[in-house]
Amino acid sequence: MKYPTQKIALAYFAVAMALFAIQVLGGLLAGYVYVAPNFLSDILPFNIIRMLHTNSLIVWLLLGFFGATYYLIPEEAERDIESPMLAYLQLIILVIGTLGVVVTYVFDLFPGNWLLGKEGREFLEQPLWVKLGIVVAALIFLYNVTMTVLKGRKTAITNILLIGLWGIAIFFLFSLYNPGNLVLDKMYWWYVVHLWVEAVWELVLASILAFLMLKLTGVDREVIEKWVYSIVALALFTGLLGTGHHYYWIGTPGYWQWIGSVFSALEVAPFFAMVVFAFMMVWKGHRDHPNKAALLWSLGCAVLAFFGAGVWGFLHTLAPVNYYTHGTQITAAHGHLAFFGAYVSINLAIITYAMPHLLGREPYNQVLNMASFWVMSAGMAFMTFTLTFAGTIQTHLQRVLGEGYMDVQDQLPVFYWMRFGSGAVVVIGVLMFLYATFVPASAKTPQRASAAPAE
Amino acid sequence: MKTKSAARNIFYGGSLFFLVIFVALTVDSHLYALNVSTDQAGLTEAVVRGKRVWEKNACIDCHTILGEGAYYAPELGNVWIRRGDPDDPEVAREFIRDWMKSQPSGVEGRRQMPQFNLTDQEINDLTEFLRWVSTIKTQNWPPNDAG
Amino acid sequence: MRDTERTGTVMPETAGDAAADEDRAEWGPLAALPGNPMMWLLIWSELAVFSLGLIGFAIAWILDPETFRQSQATLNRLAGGINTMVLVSSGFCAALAVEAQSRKQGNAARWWLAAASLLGLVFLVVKGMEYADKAAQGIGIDTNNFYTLYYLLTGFHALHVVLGIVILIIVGWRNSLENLETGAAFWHMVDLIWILLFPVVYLMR
Amino acid sequence: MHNPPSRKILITAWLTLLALTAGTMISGHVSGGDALGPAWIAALAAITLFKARIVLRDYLNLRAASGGWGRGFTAFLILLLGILALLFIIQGLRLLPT
Repeated sequence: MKYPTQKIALAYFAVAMALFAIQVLGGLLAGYVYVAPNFLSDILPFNIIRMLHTNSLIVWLLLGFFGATYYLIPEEAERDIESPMLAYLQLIILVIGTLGVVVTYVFDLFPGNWLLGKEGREFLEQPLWVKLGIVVAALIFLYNVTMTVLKGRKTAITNILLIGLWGIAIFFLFSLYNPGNLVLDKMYWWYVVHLWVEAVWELVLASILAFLMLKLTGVDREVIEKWVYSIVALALFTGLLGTGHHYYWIGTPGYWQWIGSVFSALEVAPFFAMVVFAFMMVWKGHRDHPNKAALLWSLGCAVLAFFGAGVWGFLHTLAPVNYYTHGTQITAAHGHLAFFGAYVSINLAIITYAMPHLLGREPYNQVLNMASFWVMSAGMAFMTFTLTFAGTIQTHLQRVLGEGYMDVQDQLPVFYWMRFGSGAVVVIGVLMFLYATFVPASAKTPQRASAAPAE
Repeated sequence: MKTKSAARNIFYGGSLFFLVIFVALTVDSHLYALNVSTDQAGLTEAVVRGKRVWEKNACIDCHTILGEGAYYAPELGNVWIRRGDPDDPEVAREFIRDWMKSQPSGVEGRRQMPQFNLTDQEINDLTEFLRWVSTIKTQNWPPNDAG
Repeated sequence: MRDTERTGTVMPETAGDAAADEDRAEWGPLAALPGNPMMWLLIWSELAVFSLGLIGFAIAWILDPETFRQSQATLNRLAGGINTMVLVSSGFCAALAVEAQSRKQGNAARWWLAAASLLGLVFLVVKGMEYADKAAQGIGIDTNNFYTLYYLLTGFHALHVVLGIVILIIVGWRNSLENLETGAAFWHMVDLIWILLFPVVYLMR
Repeated sequence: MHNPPSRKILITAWLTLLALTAGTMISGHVSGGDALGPAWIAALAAITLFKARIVLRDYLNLRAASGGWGRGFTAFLILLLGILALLFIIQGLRLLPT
């Protein structure tokens, strides 16, 4: 760690990891309710569990992005963060907001209140006051990092990262628009959801991956910057109009079926480029970095994102296919592997990389960390397969043969049991990761000198 | 101009090009939603209040509506059609009212819907919302009444 | 090599060409293509989009041949042919602009770029007349599948012509040879896409 | 790079493109409404391939590009135009149940 303010990342990563634990436990609980529907149904209904599962995911991924930003911006800009105080204030606002959401939903407080009450749109469930808090936190954050970058060295990595972060904030503003017309509601809802995960988040992902490749492989910055520009260009050239694949059946014009099919079929390209990029850099790299686990997570991120976001996305993105699979467990399968592969993995990669530096230690518990990668990935891959099978059967019985929804669901428990099992494996992997990252192995003395060449 | 800054400018320009097209098409789709695909005249205050009931009870975190939402409970975009009678609109209205009042079923091994304790007014509004949603022109999705 | 031939009249941007040449090497195989490698990424994206669109068009035709045949007959095939000639002539002008720039004739290059842009405008006018004609008959993008694809493919292409004109203006202003090659590469690709589009959308049946 | 084709090559390319466009219009029966038949569809695809190659080779100067870019593009164009022509010929011959 070269700059004292990089330490801010530690607080962000810690909160993010706590929420990660809550998120997967919530997921496990939801998976259990799938097979034992009466469990907790009076106290904590499925919709609340599901909301906690998805929202804690979104929040911790964002906290991870923020932490990663605070970690890598000083090194890239060669300058300390403008205001550490503001950075911690931002974190406090976000934590209060998160607690606010949890408390409001679990105890069903302020029903119907315009400011304090539940807003109940998928993924944007936060009460209005929390949304406004997020906007304030985003403004603080953008001010803080933009000023740091403007006064410091400008690199392609900081440039793309900043565009991504500004995009996140700008598109979040659409969450404040909730018209009474459901079609319009849905159209602009995707401005947040799609343009986040299939556009601007990809910029954040690409720049963090580029930073990791720079540090871990020692390949020239010039080469990495060209790759990363190519990747983000492909991501936006395809991803912006790729939004069309959400505009097939929600009351929008028919031409979206063509636009969405064509552009989202090509959305696999940036993920493919990312795989080639990561492996090329490692292959060309001449550096033997001690943090093998961070490298594993980085490569794993590229590969799993390619399969989860790319391949599983393509499976059901063509309009004639999506006509039958839309809103089935196929979507759930894709969602799980895509989020895990792309955004969970990149966060775990940067955390694995940064933690030893933040704590002033050598990378420790490498083997356990790497084992956690394989356990988590295997669990998630198996979950994806089971949900894909469940979704295929559901599509056939319900969408083709026209059997009733619940009649079909009653035929799928075997898959939901397997999904629950794979979910348990994921949770074990997460616990292994948390232990490996936060609990020191034998108390090795910090040897900054040996880690230094890696900078 | 170095190729790197040129590369950056092409990235900006190309992305802007696609963004402009996307926004323009959104405007067209916005007008389409207002003029073609939804019953703008029928979008009464009751429908909007019903949408609010739908939201404040986080219905979408179990159900789907027009295929979006959680996948734990049935699609409701077409529930008015699935549970209704084309000749007698009251059938669907009755069904939804009775359904809301009889939850949770408590049947062991069956997915449970919570009792939301909606007022008669709220149930009415919610029903109006679901009726209105069923009139949206969705390019003939879902493929059948099962949703 | 060109550096030794440089005269004092060229734009300062060309001074960067030598540095740019070294810079290019890091692009790997992409460096072998004319213009900026990033432009080729855009070009491939476009080519992929239009290729998928055209294959989709052919498949949709097979699924509903009668509608497509009847609808295609309402297109102005002659206008499409004339527009092809306009575009290949425009591409010729753009190529001449690059050729002139490579001989340090910056002014001639600008004139050729202006000619290329002007022909691009002619293309847009003809296209606009076709659209106006369809609109007058009450035909729109929603009329049927054929027209949805017709408007999407030709409309998206026409937007590329608009973007291409903007790019030609920009590279005419910042007229290093590298920039000119980059802009011309985009313009030629717009040309190429129309060459593929015209026979498939207007003629094959 | 930076060795654009001579003016003479470009003029030849332009005139060839104009002539081939005329060929496209004739093969595509610009003034007629009937189905074309396999031969004319194949002719259209072939002429289009030639036109595209001229644009790539002379306008875009791929003849000067190393690394097989020219051949790669040609292969792509043959594939694309082949698929398109095949689909139209299959449809025209009514080889598919409709």
